[in-house]
Amino acid sequence: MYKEGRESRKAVELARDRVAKAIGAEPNEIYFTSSGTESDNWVLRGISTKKGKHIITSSIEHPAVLETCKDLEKKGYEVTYLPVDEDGLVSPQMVKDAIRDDTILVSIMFANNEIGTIQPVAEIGQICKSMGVPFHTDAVQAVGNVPINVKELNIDFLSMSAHKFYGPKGVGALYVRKGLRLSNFLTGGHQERGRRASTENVPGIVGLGKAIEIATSDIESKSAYLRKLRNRAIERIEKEIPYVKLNGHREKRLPGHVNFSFRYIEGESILLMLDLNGIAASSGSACSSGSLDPSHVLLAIGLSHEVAHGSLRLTFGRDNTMEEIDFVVDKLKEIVERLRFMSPLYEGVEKEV
Amino acid sequence: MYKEGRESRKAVELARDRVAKAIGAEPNEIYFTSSGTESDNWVLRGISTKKGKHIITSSIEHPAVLETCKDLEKKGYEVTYLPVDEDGLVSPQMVKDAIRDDTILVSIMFANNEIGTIQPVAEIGQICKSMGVPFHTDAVQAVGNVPINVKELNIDFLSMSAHKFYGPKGVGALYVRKGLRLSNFLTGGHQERGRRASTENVPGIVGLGKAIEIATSDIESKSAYLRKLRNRAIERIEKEIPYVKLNGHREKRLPGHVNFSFRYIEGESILLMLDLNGIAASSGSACSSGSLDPSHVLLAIGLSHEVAHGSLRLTFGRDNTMEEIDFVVDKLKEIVERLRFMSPLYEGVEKEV
Amino acid sequence: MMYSEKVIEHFSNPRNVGEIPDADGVGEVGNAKCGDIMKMYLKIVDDVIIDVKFRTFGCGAAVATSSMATEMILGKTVDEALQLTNKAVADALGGLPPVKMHCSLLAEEAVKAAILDYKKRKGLVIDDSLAACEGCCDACYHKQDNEEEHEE
Amino acid sequence: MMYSEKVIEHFSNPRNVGEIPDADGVGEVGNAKCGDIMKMYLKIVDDVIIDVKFRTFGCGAAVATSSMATEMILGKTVDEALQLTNKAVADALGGLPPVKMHCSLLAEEAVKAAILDYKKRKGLVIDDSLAACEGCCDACYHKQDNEEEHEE
Ligand SMILES: Cc1ncc(COP(=O)(O)O)c(C=O)c1O
Ligand SMILES: Cc1ncc(COP(=O)(O)O)c(C=O)c1O
Ligand code: FES
Ligand code: FES
Repeated sequence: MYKEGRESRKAVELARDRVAKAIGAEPNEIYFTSSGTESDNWVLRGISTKKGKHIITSSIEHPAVLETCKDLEKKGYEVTYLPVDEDGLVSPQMVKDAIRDDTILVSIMFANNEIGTIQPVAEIGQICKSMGVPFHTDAVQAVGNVPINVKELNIDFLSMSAHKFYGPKGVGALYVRKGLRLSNFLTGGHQERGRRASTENVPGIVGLGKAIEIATSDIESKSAYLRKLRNRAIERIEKEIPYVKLNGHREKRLPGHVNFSFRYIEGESILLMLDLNGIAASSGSACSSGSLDPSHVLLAIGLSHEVAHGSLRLTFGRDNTMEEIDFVVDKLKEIVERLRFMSPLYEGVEKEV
Repeated sequence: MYKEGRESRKAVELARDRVAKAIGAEPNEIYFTSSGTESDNWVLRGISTKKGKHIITSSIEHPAVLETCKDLEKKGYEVTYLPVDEDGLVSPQMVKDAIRDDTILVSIMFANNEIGTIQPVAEIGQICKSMGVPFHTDAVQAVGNVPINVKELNIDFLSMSAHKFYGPKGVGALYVRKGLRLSNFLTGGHQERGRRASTENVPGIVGLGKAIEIATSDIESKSAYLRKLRNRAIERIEKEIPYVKLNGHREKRLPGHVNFSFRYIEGESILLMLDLNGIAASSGSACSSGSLDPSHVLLAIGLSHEVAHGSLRLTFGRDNTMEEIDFVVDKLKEIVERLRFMSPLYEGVEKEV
Repeated sequence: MMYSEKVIEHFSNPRNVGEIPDADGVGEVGNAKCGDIMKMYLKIVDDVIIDVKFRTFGCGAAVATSSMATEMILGKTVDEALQLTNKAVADALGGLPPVKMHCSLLAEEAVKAAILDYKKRKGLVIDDSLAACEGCCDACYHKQDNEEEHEE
Repeated sequence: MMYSEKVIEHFSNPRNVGEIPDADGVGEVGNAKCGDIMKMYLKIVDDVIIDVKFRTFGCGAAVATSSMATEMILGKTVDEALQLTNKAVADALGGLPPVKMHCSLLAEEAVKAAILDYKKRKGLVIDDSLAACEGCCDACYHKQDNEEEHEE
């Protein structure tokens, strides 16, 4: 056990070093968790409550943050849900205005999972720092896609999830700036320097460490490549398919991420047709499988229910080629046409044209 | 995504069926978690609080239960920690006497991780049922080692952890009897039928399912074999090494589990020496690595600090042979002698002899 | 989401898509807000459904149940068609995931709405049970078979 | 627990184990309740430590630091031996895990206690700094370098 334990420990600490390096933190500021959701829960539920019980977040957070805030409201917390503009951007000024004496946390996601919009994290971090309020960012979608330096960006807590940067499922991490105190979320044994109980998921942690190293090592060139694919997809879809709307900010968005609304048709049908053509995409909220409600994010950026239902998210990875993008767009064109022919909503439009 | 998702879902549901079958439950009573610790936290923190805030547990629970109870006490809960006798047994009568009108949960572990004692779960289950109090058992050590049927034993919640039955680390499960309500612990997306958020750890869950199937399929013959190894180890150690004490109940104990106190010497030294001889064992609380305090379990069964420090746990698995047991005992004899020669506490004893 | 082969097959090759310009009965149920609309056209001669077409805005299950429902009522009398239950449609498709059962309800409602329209036009007696789903019924809130809380 | 090779080596083959029946100074520190006791025997001629033996009840680090401490003071004068710090012992062992630093403190204390005993026997002047650890000091509570809560 000792020898084996020693090797496991070394492997875990190497992974910790890699995570720290990837986001500009110190190894002792990194804690391993079982998921992005746990990291988010830990911060929101663990933040010390001496100053009060007011939390600021946005209306487009992932359910891991949003549902936890709803739960905290039932437990006597007060939560301000900041609106976003039609591109999905949170306004730093609004964050500033929302901060009160009893505000204990600002939690604004780094990049949105559905519409891809990247928030003005640096500005928000600066505001929080100058006003003495801890700043948490759910960076589950951002890590490995966007360069991140927690010190430069004044981030106090940062959540990540391995499977979003090609690591294994069921393992995540939380960055906690040195000196900041969170009460424990999973209580029990003394793992993770007494901060998180449970036998360590050693293979998961090792996988996370290796994955983050790979994902962040060539991030600039990878991003540039993904942006090229993305822009091509956007350009062709907007030119070749009528009645579409790009969701999320046109430039301030994840490099390999596209989200479109296709009027008159429904997202799941598009998805299923793409799937039958061997193309993986997602509609609605991909992380919260099981829920079929129209996405709160799409509604928050001002889409009607009807249009929100007809939305589709495509994400590209480093292994995708330009030819594949073209193939997807070609198929998409056919599918949209076919589904529109089937749609009673399109009947009128069809005739007008 | 759809096709892949479909296959993942099937694999997860197969694992759920296997877990259910292994403990005599229905598949829709099984929820996957990230660890035994999470399962324990979920029950203790999630139990509905309409009746009151009183919880009954024992003084020898794993920290995942004990520390969580301590935390709940800070939050206004009242917890009764039942003592155990010198064999580590909880008295069902004491459980009965401790139940009050505002008792919302009885949480007594199935088998203890340190001393191996198996609790009178059936009696406690019967009492809880007749008095209308939900009964949770931390069965992390028991699953795969002892036959368990949750219906026959009147268990309402049961925690397990895959790595304890040769499954992967970082995945666990919780059985929740149909009709019983727990509030969510990890909030966010709608995974696990809306009860536990986080992208499912599909490989972990698949591993857990396969492991529990294997571990419970031949449980009777496996147990009989492990008991043979265990009894041999106990017999030889008691006969050949002076000043030893078997900890935990002699018969009501995990089949492959031995715990001895060796007077005048310290546990970690024994452990390290065994390790240098290629033998894995553990001293103190194995699950809560990082803690060096003398085990609360050994103190609870009445050992002095000094004796508790000199304790060693050996666990055998289905792959161990009788020859290996003999090898371990032979080495142990040498090691104990050597460390006693080094010990200032033994000086007097040595001379007396 | 686990769709049966049959659902996938009807979704990929839906039968009877389109409209009947001179239909004898047209029914539309659901609404776009809910993410499901079904429109059903019937051609009826001597109380027998001799042609049927549909258009659906909705998920894979909505398309498949529309398609299956049209197949199941084609050639039937109006009264036979009224016997069509959502369960029968779902069964014919080899079952539907629990969260998708409301889509089969929509298909049943669409058939009823089209027949209601036909009966109205003909001045026939209208049974109470024919009051079709007009707006957004509870099914839209996707209640699952457990106590899961609803995400706003 | 990550022990250095040097710690393992001293633990496996501890130097100077045993007792000196006619010792000139004997020191014992720690207590069994804490899980660590160190007993140190010194043979001193002309203020020079010419023999040293120890017995230790304790963890691997306790054994290794005892062993290393005896090596480091053998042949030294009493005053030189008093300069021995726990840090020097730990460094000589290639470092110790943070939770084990208190064990090296125990070794420093044991040396001091034995020298105190020697000085007392000889009627020499006793420095304040020589008041050795007698019972259970804070170090026993295994405070780690973070705010970790203590498990009762
Ligand atoms: C009895 C008992 N309960 C709970 C746990 C915690 O399980 P995990 O380490 O999977 O969180 C353990 C240790 O593994 C245990 O032995
Ligand atoms: C932005 C965001 N936050 C949190 C999560 C939750 O992560 P996990 O599924 O690892 O719990 C996700 C989805 O994976 C996400 O996209
Ligand atoms: S309108 Fe959606 S199911 Fe009735
Ligand atoms: S007696 Fe334990 S360190 Fe002082």
